[in-house]
Amino acid sequence: MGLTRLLVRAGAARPHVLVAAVPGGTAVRLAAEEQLRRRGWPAALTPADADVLLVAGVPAPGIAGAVEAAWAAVPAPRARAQVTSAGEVSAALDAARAELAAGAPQHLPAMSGGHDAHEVIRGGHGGGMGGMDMGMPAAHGSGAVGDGDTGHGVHEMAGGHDAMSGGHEGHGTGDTSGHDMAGMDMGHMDMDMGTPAGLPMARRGEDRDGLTLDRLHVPLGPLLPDWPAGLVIRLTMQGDVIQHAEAETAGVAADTGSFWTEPWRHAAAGEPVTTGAAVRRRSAAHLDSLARFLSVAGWDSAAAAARALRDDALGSGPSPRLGPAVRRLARRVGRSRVLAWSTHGMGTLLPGEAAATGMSAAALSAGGDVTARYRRWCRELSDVAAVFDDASPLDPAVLAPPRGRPDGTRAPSAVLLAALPRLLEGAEFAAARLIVASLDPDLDEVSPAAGAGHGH
Amino acid sequence: MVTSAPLWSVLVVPALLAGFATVAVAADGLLAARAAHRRVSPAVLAAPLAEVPRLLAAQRRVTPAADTLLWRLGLAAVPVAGVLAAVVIPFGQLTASRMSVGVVWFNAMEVLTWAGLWMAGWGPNAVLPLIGGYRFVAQGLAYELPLMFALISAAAGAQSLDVADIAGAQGHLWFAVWMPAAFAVYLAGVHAFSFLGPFGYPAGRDLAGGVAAEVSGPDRLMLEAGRWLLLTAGAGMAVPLFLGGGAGPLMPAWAWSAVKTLAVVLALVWGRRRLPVIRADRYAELAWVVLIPVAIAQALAVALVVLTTGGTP
Amino acid sequence: MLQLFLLLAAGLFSIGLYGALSQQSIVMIMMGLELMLNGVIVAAGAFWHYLAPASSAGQVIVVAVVVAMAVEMAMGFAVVTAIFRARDVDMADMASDLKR
Amino acid sequence: MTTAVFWVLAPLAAASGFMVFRFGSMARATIALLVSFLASGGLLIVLGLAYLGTVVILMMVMEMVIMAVFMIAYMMNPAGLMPMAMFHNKRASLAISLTVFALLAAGIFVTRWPRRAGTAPRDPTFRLGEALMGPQMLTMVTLGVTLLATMVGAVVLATHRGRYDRFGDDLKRRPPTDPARGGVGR
Repeated sequence: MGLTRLLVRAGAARPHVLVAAVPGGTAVRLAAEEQLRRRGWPAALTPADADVLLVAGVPAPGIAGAVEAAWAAVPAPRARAQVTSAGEVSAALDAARAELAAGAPQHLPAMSGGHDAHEVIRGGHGGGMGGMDMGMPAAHGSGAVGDGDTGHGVHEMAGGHDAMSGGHEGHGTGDTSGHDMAGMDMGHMDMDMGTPAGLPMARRGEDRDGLTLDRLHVPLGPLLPDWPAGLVIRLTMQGDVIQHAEAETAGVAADTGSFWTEPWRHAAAGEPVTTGAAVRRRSAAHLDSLARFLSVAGWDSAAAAARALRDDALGSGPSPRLGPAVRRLARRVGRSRVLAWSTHGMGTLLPGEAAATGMSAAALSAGGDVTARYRRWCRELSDVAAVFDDASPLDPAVLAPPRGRPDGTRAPSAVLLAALPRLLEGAEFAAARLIVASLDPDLDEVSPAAGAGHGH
Repeated sequence: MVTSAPLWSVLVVPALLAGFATVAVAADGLLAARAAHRRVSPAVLAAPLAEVPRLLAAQRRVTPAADTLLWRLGLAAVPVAGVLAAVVIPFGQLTASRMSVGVVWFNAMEVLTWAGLWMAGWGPNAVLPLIGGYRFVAQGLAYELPLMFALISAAAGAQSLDVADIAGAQGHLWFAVWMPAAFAVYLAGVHAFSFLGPFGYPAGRDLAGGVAAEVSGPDRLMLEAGRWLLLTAGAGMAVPLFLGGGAGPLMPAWAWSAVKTLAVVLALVWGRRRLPVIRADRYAELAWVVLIPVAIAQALAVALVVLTTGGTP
Repeated sequence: MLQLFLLLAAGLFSIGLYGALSQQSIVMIMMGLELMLNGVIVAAGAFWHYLAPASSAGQVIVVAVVVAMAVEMAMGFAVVTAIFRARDVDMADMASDLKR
Repeated sequence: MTTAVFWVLAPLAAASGFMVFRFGSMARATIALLVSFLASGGLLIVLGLAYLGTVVILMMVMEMVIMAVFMIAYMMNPAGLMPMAMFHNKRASLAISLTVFALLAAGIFVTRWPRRAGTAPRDPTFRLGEALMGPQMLTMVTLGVTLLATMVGAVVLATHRGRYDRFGDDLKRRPPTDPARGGVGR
């Protein structure tokens, strides 16, 4: 026992933190990411890799289930922190580390009402936990598909969705990617139709290779790393090719207002806002989008540099070195041949097509393929890198918010969200992640009613 | 003359490999800190080592309807493959096991990761690891053949499959110098079979860690350590294959082996941060249409040189 | 010792034969065939070592068998893919009209 | 040494070979077959055929992983999560294979095996290469052509898209319509 305590204490020196960003929590997320960077604590990608779950923002009912599911999947020893304002992040991280090092008794995660489906799994799979008394009753319930699976906490589709209940689409289909039995002659087979371990079997459908393979129903989000907070995309996949996609929002509170468009809102309300402040905010937004995109593209060092510059841009005080550094990064990323080669021709949004479907300004600026979109961020970063400390008052007619001006009553992110599903269909999983990251809708701009988009 | 060390030296191999891997991880942490604009201090170098107690103390992940047997088997196969591959690498004048077909053995052990990662992806019964496991198979189909031809080039240059003979055949000219294409393909292959850097596709961030997405505790330690052991084994093998083995002036052979291995390890660690991930869907065509012909041409050139001159050019 | 190796080879061959005869799925039948060839490999190696090490015939047999396995698998999966795409079956019984 | 290794690897090879047809999960069945091959590869190495043994290991790992991919794509119930068995004429197969085994075993023990002729060469790998490039050249050529024919034939059988699907009826469409782009801009 003494050895375990020693290991726990040594391991707590540098805990891995999973930042669960919920809608409205952008400022907290940014503060948390900055703190982690400065402390050198790794950001966990999945609950399985985390020691600390840091919930950035107040989870609305629509996303609370996902957060609970992620927490249930964090292996002990673990600590949880709920942070609602950027200033509290540092103290919360310290407290979490102290809790880890002390090896405090693990509190059990509350089972929320929507998780009854897990009981089925436990019934069928109880033996699997034999001998492992770790205080994680639902450990195998939901986090099994990383954060992706935690989407089910948001939409319990009991019975209504393709004969698959929400939570287990990931598991059931992930493993049983063989055939569905329906419609096959099996008179001479000795078998017992049932649902293995309480999980539904996959169903088949047409696919691009003419092989009618199984369809998997995979919810992506809302808590994936480098993923827009609150976005849920329900995928129907065959292999890793997406056949159908539906975008939804989870836990988006009514009109909290986006962190990224704050200077423009203040200016519209008549408060004094300098051009420099707005430029910094917009550049930080682009750097944040770029960092997430580069992370998804697997270019960790460039992503880390973009995050560091983003934190600098959000800081206060004059910063003569920031402009050149931003320009250098933009040039390095924009000119990378390998990155352009690997994203070329992906998720192409034709300007004409965009206009025909009633999207104007915002969609036009998001036109082209993935390469064109990240290069546009790089270009816009370079263009304004000289005026970070401009003290003249902001003129919204000259400087647009990061994701463009509202298109009538629709926020630019709503337009991006509506364009998403169509771009995803036919893409492979990796391409889909890149497409989402290259559009990077900010759901805080989107009011819940106008959120969803469908594609066929 | 390289000789087989006594049997106990098989125990030294993992220790030596782990030592070099630790240096690699520390160097990687250093570069990561620099990329994140963080001050570099001794603590940064030691930080990756804190992962060991952290992971040893953490709980193991259990998922519903998992194939636990294959899952654990696959995770264990990764470090085991690294150590077994390293058994035939001569270090200075000694090698743990001098096999007459050392090059083929190295290749076979490195290929064990195919089975290992596929099982590690299949086991947890979850979507993201499953995609990760399949990604490694796709990547393997792309990188493996060019890598084999690179190994064949070195073996053909020395007219032997014995690693020590290959090192000895580079008396006055390193193979890296007159087989540059094979050397480059080999180094890319090392990144690929240790699924790090530009070939980190199976464990990509877009999959939230891919094959590692559901792995925690000691299992995760095995998987993470395994990748770095594989990288180190690949770097160690590059020394006798392409860089003249332990040959060098002034210092003893073991010191030259250590210096060269360290140099290759650091070059690989540095190189892994230079590029974004190269997805298998793009890389496969590049590998089959460009790299395999290049690697075959390299092997052919080596064969012609050996036929006409009877050795190095 | 030769007899023991040959006994193992016979065992592997028979298990493979049982699988190839009793399984319904084409891919499982292929696994049975592979197992039979595995027995042949073991037997060829044992013959080489215990009877005629000076000759290289035993080794050449192993090479030929390994190639045969690769060919069998490649063609097998190509056929399964083609049948599966055309008629959506992977069962030997269901493809029995191929006999005609 | 040989005896000790034999008694470890031989039961492993036979048992895992048997488990291939006992496991419900296709993944496990394939891996069991792989274990059987790894054990035979080990036995070959012990018999002095280091090259062939290692090649068997190398090839079978790759082949079995690819096999697993196809098994899972085309089999129903690949994870074996539902109890089912897919046999036909089980009894007859069992009888036939047991008879074959009995005959083979009888033959093995009845035959008077000749004495060992000659000694093993110092480097069997080298001798194999010499044989394949010399007296057995015809074998090598045949195997090579067979492999080439297999590659072409297997691709033709397995693909359902020809060049007219890719390049259009006049074969002039550039770039071709493919479901996914490749890496060299074609």
